[in-house]
Amino acid sequence: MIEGIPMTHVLIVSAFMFFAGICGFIIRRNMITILMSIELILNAVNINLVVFNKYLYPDQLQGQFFALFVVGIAAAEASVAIALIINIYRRLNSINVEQVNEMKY
Amino acid sequence: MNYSYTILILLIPIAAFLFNGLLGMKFKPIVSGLVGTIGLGIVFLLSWYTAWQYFFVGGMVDGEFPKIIAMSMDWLQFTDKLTIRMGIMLDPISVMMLVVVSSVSFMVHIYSLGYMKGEKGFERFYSFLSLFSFSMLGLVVATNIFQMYVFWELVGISSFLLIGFYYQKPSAVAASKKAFIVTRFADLGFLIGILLLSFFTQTFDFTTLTGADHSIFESGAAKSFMGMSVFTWACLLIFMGGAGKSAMFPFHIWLPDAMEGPTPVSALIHAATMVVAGVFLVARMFPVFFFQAPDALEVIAYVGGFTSLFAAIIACTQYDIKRVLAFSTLSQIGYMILALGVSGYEGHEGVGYMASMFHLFTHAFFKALLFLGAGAIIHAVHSNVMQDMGGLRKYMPITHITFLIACLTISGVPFLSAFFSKDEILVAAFHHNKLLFAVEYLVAGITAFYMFRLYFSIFWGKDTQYHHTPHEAPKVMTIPLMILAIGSIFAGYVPFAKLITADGRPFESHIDFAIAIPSVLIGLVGIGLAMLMYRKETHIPERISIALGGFYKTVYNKFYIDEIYLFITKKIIFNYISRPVAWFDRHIVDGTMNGIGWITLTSAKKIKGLQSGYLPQYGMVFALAAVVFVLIFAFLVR
Amino acid sequence: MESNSFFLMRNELILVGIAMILLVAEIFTKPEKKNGIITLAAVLFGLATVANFFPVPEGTLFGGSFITNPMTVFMKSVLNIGVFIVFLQSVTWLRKEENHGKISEYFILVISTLIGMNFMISSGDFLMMYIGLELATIPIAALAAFEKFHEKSAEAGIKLILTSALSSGILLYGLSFIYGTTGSIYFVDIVDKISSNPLQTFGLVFFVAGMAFKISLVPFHLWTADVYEGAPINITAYLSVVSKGAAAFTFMIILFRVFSAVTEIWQPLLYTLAVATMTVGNLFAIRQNNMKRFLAFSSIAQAGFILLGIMQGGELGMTTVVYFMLIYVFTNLAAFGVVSAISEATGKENITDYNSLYKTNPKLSLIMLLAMFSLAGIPPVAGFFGKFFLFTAAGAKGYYILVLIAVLNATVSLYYYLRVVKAMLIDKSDEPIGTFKTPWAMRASLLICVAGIFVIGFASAIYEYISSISFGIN
Amino acid sequence: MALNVLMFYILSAVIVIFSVLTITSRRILRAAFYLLCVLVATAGFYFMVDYQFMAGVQLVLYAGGIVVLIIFSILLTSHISHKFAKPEAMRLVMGLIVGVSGFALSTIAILQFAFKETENAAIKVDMQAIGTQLLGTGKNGYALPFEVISVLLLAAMIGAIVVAKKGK
Amino acid sequence: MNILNLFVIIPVLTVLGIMFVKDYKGARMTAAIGMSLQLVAALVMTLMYFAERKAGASGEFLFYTDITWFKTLNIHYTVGVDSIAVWMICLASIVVFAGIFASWEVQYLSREFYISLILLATGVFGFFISLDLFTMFLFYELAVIPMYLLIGIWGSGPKEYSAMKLTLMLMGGSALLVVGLLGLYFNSSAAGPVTFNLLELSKINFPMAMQRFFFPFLFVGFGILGALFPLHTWSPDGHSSAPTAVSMLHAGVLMKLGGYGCLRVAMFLLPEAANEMAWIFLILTTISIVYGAFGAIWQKDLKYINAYSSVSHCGLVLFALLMMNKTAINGAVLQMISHGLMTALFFALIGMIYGRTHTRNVPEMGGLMAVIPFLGVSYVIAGLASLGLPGLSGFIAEMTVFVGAFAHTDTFHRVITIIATMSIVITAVYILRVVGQLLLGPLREKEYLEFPDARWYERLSLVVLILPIAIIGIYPAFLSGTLADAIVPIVERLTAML
Repeated sequence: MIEGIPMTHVLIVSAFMFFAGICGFIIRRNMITILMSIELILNAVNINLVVFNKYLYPDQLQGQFFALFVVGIAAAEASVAIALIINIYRRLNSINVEQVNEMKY
Repeated sequence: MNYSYTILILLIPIAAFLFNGLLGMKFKPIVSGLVGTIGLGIVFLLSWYTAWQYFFVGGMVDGEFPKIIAMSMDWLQFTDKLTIRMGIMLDPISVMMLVVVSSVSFMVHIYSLGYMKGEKGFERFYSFLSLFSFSMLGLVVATNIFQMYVFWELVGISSFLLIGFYYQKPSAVAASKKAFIVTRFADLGFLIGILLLSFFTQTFDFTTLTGADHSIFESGAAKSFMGMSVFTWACLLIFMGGAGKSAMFPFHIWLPDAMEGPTPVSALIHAATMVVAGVFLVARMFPVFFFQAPDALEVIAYVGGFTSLFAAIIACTQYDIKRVLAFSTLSQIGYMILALGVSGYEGHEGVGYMASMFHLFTHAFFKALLFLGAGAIIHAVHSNVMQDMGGLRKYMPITHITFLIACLTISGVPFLSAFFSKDEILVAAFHHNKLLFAVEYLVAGITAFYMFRLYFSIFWGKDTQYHHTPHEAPKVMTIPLMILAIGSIFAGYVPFAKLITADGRPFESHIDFAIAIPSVLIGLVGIGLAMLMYRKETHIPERISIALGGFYKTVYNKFYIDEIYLFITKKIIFNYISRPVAWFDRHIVDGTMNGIGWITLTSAKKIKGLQSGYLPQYGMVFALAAVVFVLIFAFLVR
Repeated sequence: MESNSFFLMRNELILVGIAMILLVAEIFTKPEKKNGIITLAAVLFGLATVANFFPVPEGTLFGGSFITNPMTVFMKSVLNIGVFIVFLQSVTWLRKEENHGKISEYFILVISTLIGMNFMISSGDFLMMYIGLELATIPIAALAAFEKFHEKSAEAGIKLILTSALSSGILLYGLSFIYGTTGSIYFVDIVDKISSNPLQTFGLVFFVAGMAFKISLVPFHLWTADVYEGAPINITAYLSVVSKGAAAFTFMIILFRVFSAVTEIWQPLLYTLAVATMTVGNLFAIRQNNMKRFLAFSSIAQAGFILLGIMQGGELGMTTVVYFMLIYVFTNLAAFGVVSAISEATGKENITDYNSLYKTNPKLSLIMLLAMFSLAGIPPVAGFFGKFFLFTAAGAKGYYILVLIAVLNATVSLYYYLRVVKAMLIDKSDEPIGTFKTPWAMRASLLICVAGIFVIGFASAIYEYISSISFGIN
Repeated sequence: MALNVLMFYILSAVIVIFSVLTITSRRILRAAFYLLCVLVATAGFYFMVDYQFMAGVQLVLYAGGIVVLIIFSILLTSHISHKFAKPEAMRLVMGLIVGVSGFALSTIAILQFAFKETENAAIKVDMQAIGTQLLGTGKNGYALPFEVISVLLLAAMIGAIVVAKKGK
Repeated sequence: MNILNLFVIIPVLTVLGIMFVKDYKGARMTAAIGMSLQLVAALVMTLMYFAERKAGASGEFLFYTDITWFKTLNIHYTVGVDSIAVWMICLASIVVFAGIFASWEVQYLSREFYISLILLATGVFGFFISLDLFTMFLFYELAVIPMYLLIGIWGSGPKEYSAMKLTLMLMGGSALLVVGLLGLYFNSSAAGPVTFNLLELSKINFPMAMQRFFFPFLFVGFGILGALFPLHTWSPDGHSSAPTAVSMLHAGVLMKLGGYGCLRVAMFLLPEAANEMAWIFLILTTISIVYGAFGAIWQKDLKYINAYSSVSHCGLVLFALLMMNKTAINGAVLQMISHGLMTALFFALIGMIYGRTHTRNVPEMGGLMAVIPFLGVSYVIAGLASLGLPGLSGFIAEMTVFVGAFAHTDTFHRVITIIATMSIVITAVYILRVVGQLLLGPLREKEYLEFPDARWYERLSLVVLILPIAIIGIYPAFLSGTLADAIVPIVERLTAML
């Protein structure tokens, strides 16, 4: 089903998604939205991996497996991150990053 | 001839110095005095014996007096050719100087036994005296110019120590410092001169430098710097050293101040021996001057002439007797220097050289006598200002007579020693340069005037009331006075032209009456004037000084040369060089170093915003950096 | 696949075993006897550390995913030593009331991150490397927030997890391009397909950025100070020594193995990073007052020096880097040990609190002094050798200007290391830290560190051994 | 235009629009919903390239797991009605600069690179192949990562528990 | 066993010994015994050295020992001495010995004090015996660092600032050195494996471009320690804040490391660049000489005066080295020894005077000669040595330098020589000024009358320093004539291209 779809277009879409995630990380202040930005980033990576695998190296499934493991790790990461966010929320009653900078300079 | 015993002449004083310096405090003061005096006595005898042996036993070889290296040892090797050797060279002038130095020094040693009695630091005084004698003797017997420089410096430091003998007196400290620094500055010239000379000739040795073989000068003869040949430069610079030690204008300023030292020291160092070192230096190097740097010789003559006049004029206005004598010394050394400057080399042409040495010889006696006499007076009245004295002839007959003899001698009264030597100088000047001749004529008169001004003010004049009746000095002090008086009367009869000449060959000399008579007359005029003004208390001096007004004041203040020096040292060197340097160092150089530290710390402060503790900002920096690095390394730097 | 080939994974398997034993022990230990777990963990881990010194054959497992050679084994030993020292140093801390319920978790988390690092070091493909990296990071975030009732600790945890997620995203994005352009995730397949085209350079740069995050190279270092300050001291020590060492080693080995064809790109890149890291690290370190934060920046600056060795790209570079890390483990842990001992005893963590420490606790001060001198690279302690050899490595490549910058930075670093010395020995204090007795475990750890600081420099055999097992690009 | 191409562009549009919305939405629950849309669209992609297993994982783990986790935590920590303040202008600008320039650079890099189609035959992607490879121990076998990630998940679990556990 | 190893072993044993004593008395006794042994060892080594030379030993370095250390890097522990090193070791032993006695009364943290001091000494000795540049550098840094503690803990005045400045500047210097040493190391491969060995390096003719690049690093790097203008500013502050023994050791010995290194490493190994760039550094050193002297005039603090004086005198060392002929280098070595002794003497005296008056501000003192004659006379002797009085070592050194420097054939060298000679007058000015204000004149305070004159340990310390000054001054040949075996190869290499 990939006939006619240039690979570069897919890559560009994923690049967009990736940098949207980066941009989100920078402009958002809520930790959970920052976490969501990270999910965007990882998702973009997965698209890349899968697309490369399908278009260029279909003889092996390296990209796909890589993406699978990334998903798994993303889940672990998210769970720990959310635990930490909740922990922060308990301490500060806020999950705004601006409140979380007792340590600086 | 075996002269190896001459080493004792140097070893005895240094041994006395070490003994007195290290162990002197452990004994009674008199022990130090005796050690020093006896040591010098032996040196005195040895010197005379050497002189007798050299001149009359050894005698001339091939018609001239040889330069004998009595001993020599390598001391410090610079290069294969340039080595400082420490040794003893005997030639007419060094033997003559040995005699002068050891005699005067011996007299002073004896005299000081009385003069310094009871002073704190007696043993220190004698150890310094011994050190000085050692240095001065080492200087005169130097075999090479660097040895001479070595001892030259040692003489300087001995002088420093002795001038500052009363080290708790600020003026003495200041004077010693001044003396040392001024001469040190002049010595810088000497050193550079040595460097120049030795580099081009590749030797330090006097025998080579002043020998007949002039080929050593060839390498540098063609070279010139700022219009003068290197040897002219070298000679002028070497003379600068001599001028410093001999207190020639403009380095004369330290000598009057040096009178802060004990009077015997003034007699020894600042009248008879050390201050003539400059004359001796020029005489020693005379062939080099004469053949390689005649221009320098000309300069020397004028410097000598000017100084003699200049100092004589100042001497007329001073009231401190030692200062008057100091200026007189300056004036007389000016004579000697001038004589060297106008001298020729061969035969009778070299009369100036001979006369200079002759005058040096006689001057040592009468000037030492004058100073020691002044010492006796000061010892008696506890003051050295003329106004505090008067009518002393009644109280101090021996001092009076000997002092009078010395005054007569210096004034050039016929048949006393200075008459002969001064006459020869005038002859030499007459044949060479009429202007200088005229100046010296004038100076002869002024000399007579101020010497008798001094004499009359002290021994005649008003009858001063003294707190303690002055009394004659003890024997230990008067005996040296009498010996020196005899010396100053008869020293003129030594046949100098037969013994000490520029080329080492004797020549005939005779008194030129056409020159001698007028000089005697002008001396008498001076004496007469002085008698008129100072024999009884009159108002003439005061009126004259008022009449002369500003000029008198200028002269009285020694032409403000001291002030100029003070201006240069305090203002220029301290305030305009040293202080800015110190400031520059603290603020600019060190400031730069501190500035680097400051910049580091400040930039550390400035960039703290990078670490804002704000998570999105961290991500921003992270991503931005990654993107920028991609831009640079993936696209820009290919 | 033969069964004894698991022997190649000896260390990892032992560590997993220990983790499991501790998990079981946790279940079967009564709450009041939890302290026994500390001893158990320390003993087991000590044995594992010793065990890893026995020689191991070279080889690969899982079709090239897992590579083992003497160098990786040695590096694992270095990490083991570091972790062992950290364990000893954390005994007092763990015995505190508030941590009572988390003892085994602490050990399990630390050991599991160590497992991650081990796989990272031994990885033969990017997937293993990535998983190892994450395994070495995610539990640390939990560890950083271990004292969760301290706000700083919680803050440290969240900052670490979010920034590390971002960094791994960026790393992965880079890796996806590497995979896309070469068609493989296996190092051996990639190496001859790398050239300096923009896309692969893009991938390389993002990969470097991701790794630089772990090694905390400027400008990817910003999390470091906050996390180090907020985390419990022992975790900070662990982060700054073990975690950083493992990441740096992995970084080096991948650059050597995979990107050997494009040294002309990553060498200038590292050059830039090294200069920035040393300079900025130093500038920040100068004005810190909190010891942990201070050591954080100091360790950032030290990371800059490590790059000098990595850039060399040959056997010499690898030798010097590993040698430096070995020294660094002992040195930095000595410093952290002292900070930890003082913090546990008095709760004070500021440099100014250390005033007049020498009067009251001379031994601790001396250890701190040695550690500071070693960090600054002053002879005769080992740090001098470590630094000098790193400079040698850079010099071998002709980077003399870089060496100059580095040494000048070392001079600047001396300034702040001496500040600590000054506080302890020179500055007077109204309320100095009182004399206290250091617990035995801490003493043992400090003794090990001091021995290491003195011996490693002079014992050239250690250097020679590292040199004999290291390899370069060619 | 072929259907699949059309579908691709629709999915692309969804991804682009919703990822922008995710990061700009000022209501957090909406943002989570937009994220879910992106993830589902991505799953659509995976279906398109015939990687059903991958797509399934994407839907189950990502859309189903992580997003749900996120939504739970949102509910725990935020008021639904809460509306965020607008981002600071400065930060917005910086974010845009980084995002846009990064996107531009990556696009240029991608377009510049001459990708070579492979000549090798495609492997058949079915569950059996995936299973074999996941447990394979040779090259292109993923047993080791599989085991290691289990350690990771265990550690993450313990870590999360340690952190989130209430009380002393 | 090689006698040179003693120079590392004795200090290390002494340090260990001090660690095990209880109080300050034990510490200082241990230190004194150790350093006395060191002095004996130095004298024995000197005698052995010249006995071997006389017996016809012809190696460039005697007591040569070579032990491989880091094999893969070809780093060795190589020791050996030539006559320069022999005399420098003697100098160091004397100064350290005197320093221990000059700081006899240190009671605050005295064990630590002596340990630091002896560590410093270890660095110095190690530096002089090393022939491997790596170990040389190791010892060099080892010598610098204890300075920080010594000044910071036992110093006076703005001690933290001074200590920090000194340490950082000297370490900045060693930063340059690292680059230079690595440059030598990696460019030595032409003749075989890369090496730090001085002897091996000296056989290589490095390409000109390389020499040009690395010479400034090495020369300036060592030059900072040798107080090269304008990088000398650590010296006044450092010296003024340092405790007595440290000032002595630092000015007396440590600054010599700079000159020694410039000669032995920078110039000897990179002769062409040295020739080419000499003029730049000659100008700087000439400035140092005159500038230091002028700077000293204005100072009021005794230690500052002496520190600036050191800048001037050490400038003369570098100046002479750069003249690159036998005489001048001979003079430089003499000047190092002479300055080492006399400046140590100065600092010892300043410390002792300060111990009595509790001020170092010259205008606040006066007339001390009357109450503490031993110290006063010693100070005068030091002053006279400093201003170059014949009969004391300073004269010998300065004259050799000037004669050597003047032997250059071009005007530039001559002119700067003449400028440099002017320093001897300026030196006289400030020395006499201080002597006049400090020692002479009327007694300034009544309480001065209670001052004790030098105690036995102070006398010992001073005499140990004065004796060699006088001996060198009176009979220089025993020292000046023995340096040829070391200087000739250096000069030959330096002038080979001309």
